[in-house]
This record gives sequence, C-alpha cells and structure tokens, in this order.
Amino acid sequence: MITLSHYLVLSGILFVLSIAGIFINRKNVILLLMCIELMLLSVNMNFVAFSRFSGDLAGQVFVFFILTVAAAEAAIGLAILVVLFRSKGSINVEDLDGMKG
Amino acid sequence: MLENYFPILIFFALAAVIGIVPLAAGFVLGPRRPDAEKLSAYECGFEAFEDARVKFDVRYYLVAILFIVFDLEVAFLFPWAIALREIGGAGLIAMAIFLGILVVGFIYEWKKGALEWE
Amino acid sequence: MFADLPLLSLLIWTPIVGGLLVLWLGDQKLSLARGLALGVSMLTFLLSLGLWTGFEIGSADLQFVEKALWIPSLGADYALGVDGLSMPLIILTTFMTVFTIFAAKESVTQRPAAYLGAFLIMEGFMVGVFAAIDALLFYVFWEAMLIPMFLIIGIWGGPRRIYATIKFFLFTFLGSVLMLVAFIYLYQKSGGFDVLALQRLPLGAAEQTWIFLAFLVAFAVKVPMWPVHTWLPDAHVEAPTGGSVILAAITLKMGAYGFLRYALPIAPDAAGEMAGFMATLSLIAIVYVGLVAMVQEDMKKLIAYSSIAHMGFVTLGFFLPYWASDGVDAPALAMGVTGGMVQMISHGFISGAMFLCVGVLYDRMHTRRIAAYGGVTSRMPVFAAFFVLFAMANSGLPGTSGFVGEFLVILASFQANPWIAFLAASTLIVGASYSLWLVKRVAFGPVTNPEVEKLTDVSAREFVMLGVLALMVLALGVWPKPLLAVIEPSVQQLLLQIVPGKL
Amino acid sequence: MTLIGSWVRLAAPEIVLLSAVCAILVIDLFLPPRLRHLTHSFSLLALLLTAASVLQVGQGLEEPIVTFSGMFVLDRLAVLMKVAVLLVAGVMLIYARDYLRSREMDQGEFYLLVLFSVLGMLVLISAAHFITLYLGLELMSLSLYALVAFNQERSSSSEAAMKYFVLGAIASGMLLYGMSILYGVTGSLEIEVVAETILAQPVGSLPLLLAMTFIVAGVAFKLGAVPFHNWMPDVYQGASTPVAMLVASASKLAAFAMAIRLLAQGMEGLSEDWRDLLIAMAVLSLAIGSIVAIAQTNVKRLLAYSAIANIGFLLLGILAANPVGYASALFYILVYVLMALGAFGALTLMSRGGHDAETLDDLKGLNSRSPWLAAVLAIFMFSMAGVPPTAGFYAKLMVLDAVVEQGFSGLAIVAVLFAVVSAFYYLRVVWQLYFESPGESTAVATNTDVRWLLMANGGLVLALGIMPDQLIRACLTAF
Amino acid sequence: MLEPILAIWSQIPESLRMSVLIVLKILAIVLPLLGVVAYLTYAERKVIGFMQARVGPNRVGPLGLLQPIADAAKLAFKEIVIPTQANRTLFIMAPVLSFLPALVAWAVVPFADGMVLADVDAGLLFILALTSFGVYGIMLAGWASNSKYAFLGAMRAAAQMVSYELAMGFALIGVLMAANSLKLNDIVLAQQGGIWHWYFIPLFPLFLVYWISGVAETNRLPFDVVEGESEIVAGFHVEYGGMGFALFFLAEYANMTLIATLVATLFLGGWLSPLEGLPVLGQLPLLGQNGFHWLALKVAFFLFCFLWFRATFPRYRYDQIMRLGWKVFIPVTIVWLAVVGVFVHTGFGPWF
Repeated sequence: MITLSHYLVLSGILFVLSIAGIFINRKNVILLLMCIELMLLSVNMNFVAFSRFSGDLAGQVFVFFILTVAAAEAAIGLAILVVLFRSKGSINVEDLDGMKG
Repeated sequence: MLENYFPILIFFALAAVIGIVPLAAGFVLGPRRPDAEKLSAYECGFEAFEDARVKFDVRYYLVAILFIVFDLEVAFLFPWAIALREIGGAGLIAMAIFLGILVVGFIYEWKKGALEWE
Repeated sequence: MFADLPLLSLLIWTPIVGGLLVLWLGDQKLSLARGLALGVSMLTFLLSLGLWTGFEIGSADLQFVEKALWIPSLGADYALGVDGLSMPLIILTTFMTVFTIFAAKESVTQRPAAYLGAFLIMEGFMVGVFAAIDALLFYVFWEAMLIPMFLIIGIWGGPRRIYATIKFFLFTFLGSVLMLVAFIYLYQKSGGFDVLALQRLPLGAAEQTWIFLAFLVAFAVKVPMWPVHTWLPDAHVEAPTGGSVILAAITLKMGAYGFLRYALPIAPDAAGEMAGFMATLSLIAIVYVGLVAMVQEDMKKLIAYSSIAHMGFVTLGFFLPYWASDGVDAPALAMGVTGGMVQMISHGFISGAMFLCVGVLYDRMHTRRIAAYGGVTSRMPVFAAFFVLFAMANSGLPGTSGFVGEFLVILASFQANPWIAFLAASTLIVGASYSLWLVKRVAFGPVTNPEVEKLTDVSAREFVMLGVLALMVLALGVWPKPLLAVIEPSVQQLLLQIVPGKL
Repeated sequence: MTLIGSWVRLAAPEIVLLSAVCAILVIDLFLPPRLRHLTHSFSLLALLLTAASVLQVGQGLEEPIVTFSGMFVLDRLAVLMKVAVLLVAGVMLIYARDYLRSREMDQGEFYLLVLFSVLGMLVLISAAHFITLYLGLELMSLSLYALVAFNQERSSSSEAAMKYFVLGAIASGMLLYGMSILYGVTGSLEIEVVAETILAQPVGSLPLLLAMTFIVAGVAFKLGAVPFHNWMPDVYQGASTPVAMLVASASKLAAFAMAIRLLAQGMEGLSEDWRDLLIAMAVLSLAIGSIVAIAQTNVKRLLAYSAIANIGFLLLGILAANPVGYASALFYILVYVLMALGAFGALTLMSRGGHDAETLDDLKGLNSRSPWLAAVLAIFMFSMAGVPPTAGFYAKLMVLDAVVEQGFSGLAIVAVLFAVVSAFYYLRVVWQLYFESPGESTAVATNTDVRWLLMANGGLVLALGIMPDQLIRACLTAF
Repeated sequence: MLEPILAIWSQIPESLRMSVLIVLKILAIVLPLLGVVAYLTYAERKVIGFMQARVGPNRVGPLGLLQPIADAAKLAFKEIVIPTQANRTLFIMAPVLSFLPALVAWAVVPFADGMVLADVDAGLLFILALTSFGVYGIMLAGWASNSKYAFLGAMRAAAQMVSYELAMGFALIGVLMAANSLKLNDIVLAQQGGIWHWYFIPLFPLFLVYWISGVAETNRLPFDVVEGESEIVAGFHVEYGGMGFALFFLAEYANMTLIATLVATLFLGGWLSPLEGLPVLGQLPLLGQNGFHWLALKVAFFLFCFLWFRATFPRYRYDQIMRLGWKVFIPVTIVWLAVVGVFVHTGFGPWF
C-alpha cells in the first residue's frame, strides 16, 4: 500500500534533485529553468498528498494556483532567456559574470 | 476510483506494443542497404552541411507561451464549468471577472501584434 | 527681562534658523550673509548672557527648565535646563562662536556663506548638548554636531583633510554608538530618558561597569583621553582656523561634561572602581602627551597636543573625589572637580586664542611650520604681545585663567595622593617648556625667513578679537570668584550623588 | 447576491487598482503615439485613487478584519504598508519620468508592470492565507523580473534579470516547500489557523522545524539577507535606476510584510526557533553588507550592500519577536525605504542624456554642480549611517531598543559596531559630493516639480529625524 | 467443449481473469479501429476519386478492396532509414509516441450506454490530455530527424496544434457547462430526448469551432501546411519511411476517427437516436432506438466530411490558419461561453 510517507519521500527526492541541479549545473540556463519547474512539482506532490490524506481540498486548489504561476514563471523566464541570448549570444551559466564587486 | 484507471494502464501497455511491433517488423522484414547519400538528411539536392537545429522565428516561442497561459485558463474553467450549477450567480460573476481579465490580456496581445504571422 | 522667555530654546534655535538663512542666502548675497551670520551669533551671545544674569547662584537645581512632549512613544521629552556645570559652558560656546564667525572674514574665501552657516548650525547643536536634560535629546545634539564639523573640516581643511575628517567622524561615532546602547539599556530600566531619573536609577555593580565602559568610550574619545586621542591632532591640523577653535574650545569640553552629567552620576560605583585607571590615563595625557607636544614641528599640532594634556587635568580632577576616605576630606577633593570645570572654561578661551593666533599667522604666511617663523616680534609687535600672553596662560602662569584650574586640581590631588600631585604638577614645567619654547621660536630670535619681513601687524578686527580674549583670560585669572560661585553648588550636589554611590 | 457583500469593500483598493490597470492597458493600446505620455499620468492617477481607497477603507479600523473566506485580512499594518507602497511607487514614477523618456523606456508596458507589481504587493500585504500570499508574491516578483530586464540597451540588465529570476524562483520554491510541510502538519492554509495549530504542537517537532527553516530561507531570499543576498548587488547594478529604485524600496516593504505574516503571525509559536536563525542572518548581513560595501565603486552596488546591512538591522527588530520589535522593524523599513527612494531618485535625476550616473566618480563635486541635490543626497547618506537628526537614527534606535529589551545587548553592540563600519562608506559618498572637485562642470538639469519632490523627500527624512513621534506611534499601533 | 475452458477459467486468480478480460475488451476496440483506419484510407481514395470523376483504387481485390492490405505490406517491407545525424532513440520513439495517444484515448469513449472500457470521472480531461500529448511525437520527430524541413515542419505543426487546442479546450468548456460532468457517458445521457436536445443547437458556434479545430488538429486539408508537400516536402516526417511512416499515418487517421467520434458524442448525442421521444418515429425499430449504430452513422458522416473537405478546399496559408485559430475561434468561444453562462443561469430551453 502506498502511504503518505512514500509521497513525501518522493517529493523530497525531487526537491533535493532540483536544488542539486540548480547548484551543480554550471552549463545551461534552460536546465536551471527546468530544475525550478521540478522544484515546484515536488511541492505540488506534497500538497496533493497531504490534501488527499487529510481530506482537505485546499491543498489541491493551491496546486492549481502553483501550476498557473509556474506557467507564468516559465513564460517570463523564457522571455528573459531570449533577451539574454540576444545580448550575450550565450546562455551558459558561466557567462553570467558581467558584474563583479 | 483508481481501479477505473487500471484498464487505461493496460491499454497504454498494449498500445505501446501495437506501436512497437510493426516498427520492429519493419526492421526485420525490410532490407538494410544503407549508404552515405541515403543516410544524410533531406536537403533539396544540397549537401547537409550544418546542424539543422537552426535559429527559428521567435514567434514560435510566443505561441508556445501564449498557449501555456491560455491553456491554464482552460484548466481553471474545467472545475468551474462542472460546478456551475452549485455555485450559482456568484460563480458566474467571478468567472466573468476572470474571463474579463483574460480578454484584456487577449486584446493586448492582439493589438501588440503577437498574433500576426506576416 | 529674560525670565519669561524660553531662553534655552532660543539659544538653540536662533543660530540654527540663522544658519539655514545664511545657507539660503548663499554666496551671491555674501555681504548680507556675513552680516546676518555675525548678527545672529552676537544675538545668541547676548541672549546667553541672560543665563548668567538670571542664574540663581547658590542653587544646585536645574534652572531655566523647559519641558515639552517630544517623542512620547519613546518616553523622550524636549527637556532643557542648566545648572552650574552647563551654564558656563553654554556661554563659552556662544562667546567663542562669535569669534569664529568674526575670524572667518579673512581666512575663508571658498564658499564662505556655507562656512558661516555650518558654524551657526553647529553652535545650536552645541548649546543643545549642554542644555539638554533628556538623554535622547542630548544624544541627538551630540551626534548631529558631527555633520557640520565633518563638512567643515572636509571642505575647508588642509591637504589631508579627508583623512582627518573621516577619522574624526568615525572615532567619535564609534564612541557614541556604544553610549547609545547604554542609553537604550537605561531607558529599558527607567522607561524614559530623563537625566535626573537615570541618575537616580538603582543599578547593580556589573550593570554599572558595562554602562560606565560604554560612556567611557564615548566621552574619552571626545575629550580626548590617551590613547584614543589620535584623531585630534589630525583634525586640528587639517581643520580651518574656526574649526580648530571650536574643536578645542567647545567640543572637547563635551566629553568632560558628559562625564559629569552622565557617567559619574549614573554609574558612580563603577566610576569609583576605575578611578585609579582613569587617573592613570589622565596623568599619561598630562605628562606623556605634554612631552609629545614639545617635539612638534607644526604649531597647530603642538597646540592640539597641549590641549590633550590640559584636558588630562580636567579628567584627573573629576575622578579625584573617589580618593575620599570619609566625609571629611570630600570637600577638599571636590576642589578637583571644580578645578576641572574652571580648567575647561579657561582652556576654552586660551586654546581658542592660541588657534586664532596661529590663524593670524597662517593667513599671512600660509604655513604652520614653526621653523618657518622667527622674529615675528619685529614685524608684529602687538600680535607678539598677545601671543606671549596666551602662551603664558597656556603654561598656567599665575594671574591668568590657566593657573586657577590647574592649581585647584593639584591642590585636590595632594589630598588624594602626593604622587598624583607630583606628576600633575610636572605640567607646570612641561607646559611651560612647550609653550614658551614655541613663543621663543616663533616670536623671538632673528628673522631667518624673508617672508617674515613682509608681515604686517594685526588688523583692527584681529586686535579686537585677541584683545577681548586676553581680557577674559586675565579677568578669569585674577577674579575667578563669580565663576566658582556658579559652579560650586552643582559640584557639591554631584558629590552627594557619586561618593556614596548606589550600592 | 452574496458576492457584493460589505466584505468585498475591504478589498476595494486592490479592485480599484486592478480595474485601473486593465483600463490603462487597453487605453494605452489605443492611444495615438503623440498622446502616449498620458499613460504616465494615468498610472499616477491609478496609484492615487488606490491610495485614497486604502485610506477610505482603513478609516477608523480598530481590529483586523478577515474576509474572503479567510483569504484576505485588513488590519492597521496592512493599511499603513499599503499607503507606503503606493506612495513609494508613485514617487518612483515621478522621479523616473525624465529618465524613461530620454531612454525611450516610457512605454505602456513599463508602467503596467510597475502597477502590476504594486498590485502584487498590496495582495501580499493583506494575505491571510498561503494562497493569497503566494499569488501576491509572485505577481510582484514576476513583474519585477520583467522590469529588471526591461532596459535592453544595458547588456547587464538581462543578466541581472536572469539571476534575479532564477534565485527568486528558488526562493519561491523553498517558501512553497515550507508551506506544504506546514500544511501537512497543521492541515490548513490559513495563517491564523496554522498559527493556532502550531501552538498546540509539541515543542521541537521536527517537521515544523523543517518547514520553518524553508520558510525563513524563502523570506530571507526576498528580503536579501545573507546568505541569500547574492542577487541584490547584481540586480541593483544591472537594472535601470528606476527599476532598482522600485526593487530597493517597494519590494522590500512587501517582503517585510511577508516576513511579518509568515514569521510573526503564522509561526508565532516557533519564534524561539526562528529567532536563532534570524540572529545568525542578521549578524552575517550586517558584516557582509558593511564590509563588502567598502570596496564598491558603483553606487548602485554600494547601495545594494548597504541594503543588505540595513536588512540586518531590520532582522534585529523582527527577531525581538514581540509587538514592539515588529513595530520597530516596521518603522525601520519605512524609514529605510524613504532613504533608498531618495538615494536612487537622486541618481535617476543625475542620469540624463543617455549616461547613467552610477559610479562614485559620477558623484564627484556634485555640490558645485547642484548644491541642493548634493545636500539632499548627503542627508540620505547621513540618515543611512544613522546620524541624528535624521530619521535613520530613530530607525536604528527603535530596533536596538527592541533587541536590548529582549536581553540581546551583545547583539546590539555588534550591530552598532557594524553601523560604524558602514558609516565609512556613506561618508565616502558624502566625500565625493563635497570634498572632490567635479569631473564635469555642467549643472544637473531637472524639472522643478521633480526637484521639489526630491527635496520634500529629503525634508521628510529630516523632519522625521526631528519629530518622529507620529510615525512611531503609527507603527506601534499597527501591531 | 466449453466445459474444460470454463473450468480452467474459474481457476485463474481473480485479478488475472480481470486483466485478460480487459485485454480482450481493448482488442475489441483496437482491432475494429485499425480496420476502420485502414478502410478509411481506401474510402478516402475512392471518395476523392469519385468527386474528381476518377475511379480510385480498383486493382487489388474486388473493387480494390484489398488495397489497404497491400499498402501495409508494402510499407512493412520497406527499408527503415535512420539519418546519420539523427538522434536514434528519439527518432524511433517519435512515431510510437504519436501513435500511442491516438489509440489510448479510445479507452474512455462510450460506444453505447455504459459500453466503455474505463468509465472514469475525468474522461474528457483524459481525452484532452492525450490529444495534447500527440504534439510531443511530432516535435520529437522533427527534432530527432535533424533535418531543416522536418524541424520547421514540426515547429509549424506544434504551433498550429496548440493554437487549435485552445479553441477546442474552450469549446469543451461549453459542453461541460451544459452537461455538468466530465464523464462522456453522462454527457451523452444529458442530451437525451431527441435531436432537439442535442447540444449542437445551443452550442452551435462551439460545435463549429470544435469540429473545424478538430480538422486543423489532425493537420488535414485545408489545414495541412504542416505537411505541405510543395512547401516543406512532407514536414516533420520527411525522414521517415517504412513502418515509421506507417505509424504516423495510422495515428493521423486514428485521430480523425477519434475527432469524428468526439464531435458526435459531445454535440450530437453520441449513440442517441435523433428520433428518440417522438410519438411515432421514436417507436421505430433500430431507427428509433439508441445504440451503437447511431454513433457509427454519425462518425461515418463526419469522416466523410473530412474527405469531402480535402476534395473541396484549397490549402490555407500558414498565417491564415493561425489567424483563424487565434483571432476568430478564441474570441467566438469566449463570447459564447459567456452566453452559455447566462443560459445556464436562466435555465434556458430544454438543454440547461
């Protein structure tokens, strides 16, 4: 039987993966965006699991909103990415070093 | 409730098999006589001299982004539409406001030329 | 006639408003601005005389008290009042400001209106420091004063002005923020910032120690005491003449005043614990810094070090009462405090006058190196006379004001410990050496520098300034009684607070 | 109709602003190019109307009112902060007017994004529910990301936007993760219910501590506290000055409101635990902010580090974890925002003709080019350093007071010592203004209204430095 | 003879028995479907031939009826070429991925009352999800081929499909508002009561939008710029031959059938008889009765329409396609959603 803790562990793993992906990945900004999405998904999984196991619908409603915001976030992120690519000609994380001090 | 989905799971598996078997059959039954010309990508008579993953019009991005946004609105409308009779006039007005804002956004992108393909 | 006026408020706000007006007039209407500045400073001085005439001698209570709600949510009031400790200092402030304004005419050519305005505003703040009887108000004035001083040294100072002014600011700021923490702690205890309430606050030994240390840092930097004095020579050397005068004559006194008003009454037992330490620091200032003064090449630096040495007397005097073994010798030791107070006033005149003298020379020769001078007497006899007089006073010659304070402190220190007295008395030799040697090298001897040949004697303006100061120095030296009468009741009151302690 | 109940009235400001934004959006599309400048005025009008609505709604408000099924709360804190946010945004738009025009940035989108971010802030400030809070936060953040990237002539702006975006999204993610655990433990998303449930939980419950850590991290990210501060210098430097102004002022207000809603109200029962985290972050922020700023030559970067140091002070107020502490933090942030607004405003005014004034060299000898501007900027610097008689002093005083009251005198001493360190770089700015001779001699040309506004801004900092009581009392009654 | 089989059957564990039943049911859906698809290609050629006054296939078998079988055999024996530059895994996965959803979507389609493989609550949502899924196959095919034509074709296809998906989604909302359920079976049942109760009447604009979007979604003429031979050769599957191509082809025709079925189900009462409830006609055998035959009839009609369109209309330009999707369909659907909202609120007509 799948219990609440299964969901939580899975979501925890996803969350850690996404964080690790963000900090270990030094190559491509798009990967960062994907990691961020992954992070939100792990949160969603938490919410849905808690919501299901406690019988309270609010958590699932929250997931709806998180998904929407995630979409908007992706939209903005990609837009910034396009601008970034236009001005820098690269979307390598390592090239984001124009400012120092 | 979840057991309702069990047939769907099996269907997925079966459909995958149905999809893969002919492909495999194609590999088994079909001849294999590759040569360089045949294996190069189609190019109207030119040599395929560079990576085909070229830069493409940013409008495709725009469509994709707009799609995400609108598709999510649809996602909001789904539960609302189902529950419409229970939530009554208040629900109707709430969704009218929601759609109103959506329309404002729509007008905006229309006027800004995001929907033009010339 | 002054009785029904809010005299202290007027003393604070007249110069501030006047200063803002002067700033607003700007360099375009310079003569008007100058006139206004001088007028305001004179007016303020005249108003401050009202404090003197209206002061009830023999009373240790706060007088001219004004109280208004200021920040009720913090328990801070706009509370002003003076007693024998602060009243003379306020008059000293208004008096010396007139001189700086007066002296600015010739020496300041760049953005003069701003210079005058800054001084007037600073005067208001300085009066505020002495007049505030609310700790927060005191703190606000105390810190606010840094801004105009910072700008005065930074804009109108010498070549290393930026280093000097930032050092000055940060040193003082460092000290005062710690004092702020102490005030906040006290505020937590008493629920308000009223000075009298803070003085009465029962505090444990450990609390007192911490609070005293916080105050010590703040006030010691300001006085300045050895070893946190290093900002002062830099600031003095780089500051314009007016800045040096105000620094030496007034702002140094604030630190000492702070000891009397806050550190000693609020943490008397901790102060007693550390009296030996404080006396040691003071003696180091007197002897060691005095010796340092002797080897200076720069006139202003020399006077700066001499100021530190003189302020050592003040702090020494303040801590002498702690040597009282019983109630009998307390009055005798109280002379130390009185002497310190007199020394403050006297040093205000003398150091101010010395810096003005240097200013007079600097305006003509544009150098402060002692070696560049020599034989000034031959060209500037009147000036030389003043210069000699002030140098004498600086070395504590009887008949000048410098003698009275030092004498009282030495007398009191005899009661405490002969060794302290011995070391303190050494200043008579050390002080005389550097002062008189300075005079000798600058005023007398053959003229070696052709520039000196071209010197002209003091102008009427300079004559008036130096003359008035000379009169004050002599008057105070010959007849200090009125001043003592004002100071003594407050000192007695202070003794009643600090000698028994709070524990 | 239950929808148009009196409870809808409580959200009137948000409704007004949203309607206005939609209207402006459409109007701007149909305006002929020569009338495009009207969008600026419309935006200001929208902010004004919203502010009026806030005041109207907040009139005579005594107790907090929770409406929209526990989603939305109106209390004095909300009223105060909303007014502040609206004012700040309005002033920012006025300061930025000429800057935007001279760089052809005065497109409708700029104003719309500003208004949307303000709307997000208002929602965030009034959040009584995790969903409201999250939506407000994201509406604000997403608009700000776009605004930071808005200036395409600056190559650094897209880079800054990317960093802001990525780190901001991580922060949101952490916040959400923390919220999800809280939801799991308490079974509710309503902040009030969550708070009550937490109080009933045993002390030291591990899931709660985990949730608390994530939420604190998220909040710290948005505030810009060390070790979550990395984005601030780059964003301040990379964004155009008006945008940096908005990020530095209004968004900090909102982040503070979020901190209060989550930490002080939602996790009241865990205050002992988050206090430790906050102490560490406060000390680190003070240290990093004060020390690293010394090496900066770019004023915007310098202001970013100064903001970090100031956030350190702000955290001191919050970690006192009692109403007085929160009030002091509120006072602090209000005053800080006033100063940041002015400082960036001055930079904006100096940036004319395609050149952005942003290095210390650009400030050299400003006094002889424009005495009033130099004086106002100096006031802001002294105020940031915490020297009376400026408002910045009382801000620090209040915060220190709250900390000492809780028995953290040592922390207060550490804080003031770093305040001395940071005073150095503020003085360095003043030094450039007054003690150096100017690199160029042209006077700074400004419009009269903007000049008066900036002077009023400086005057307010000064006036609050002399008479702070009204504002202090307003802050105290907000909690 | 049945006895031993039944005996074995009863010894098989319950769960396995259920699975076997399900597999059988699935096969009962899939095999006829594949048959339909195969003969749809035949019908297409015949119908178009007829409309163009030609004969169409007529050589293989009587009337050419074995033509689809021959085509399949031919494709099976053709070489599968994988371009050297291509991403092998994705290249092979792509056709499967586009074929899979076209089949699985049928799991929730009711063929008659209760005759549905999986009567899940979120049936319509499931269909929406799966049809959206098809775009992945196309994108992957375009990307994996590493050919400019395939890539551009895939981009176009993706953009077009998502655009029309929006319109379809909005149109679906109207149905949901009317039927109050996501279960396809319930939606059909909500239309009971004869042709006047079917949703195509109150939702007529949505019906049209859905139907036309469906045509566009399957990249059929007149919306087939994605594959436009004269522009980008064959679009995303230019590099595919043999069975790979066959799978894409199958997917397209399966999708056509699916769309036709959905339109029939959502707007035209599915398996319901139009004569239902009428005094005399409603009593007619077969014609007056609800049942699979009515669904089949309706689907056949719409499939015919697909072919008819292909024979009749010229191809749209890409910009015209996008304009139709975004600037016509979306506004129309939004407006009509508002109208439907008012209908629902006022309980308008026999439908709400």
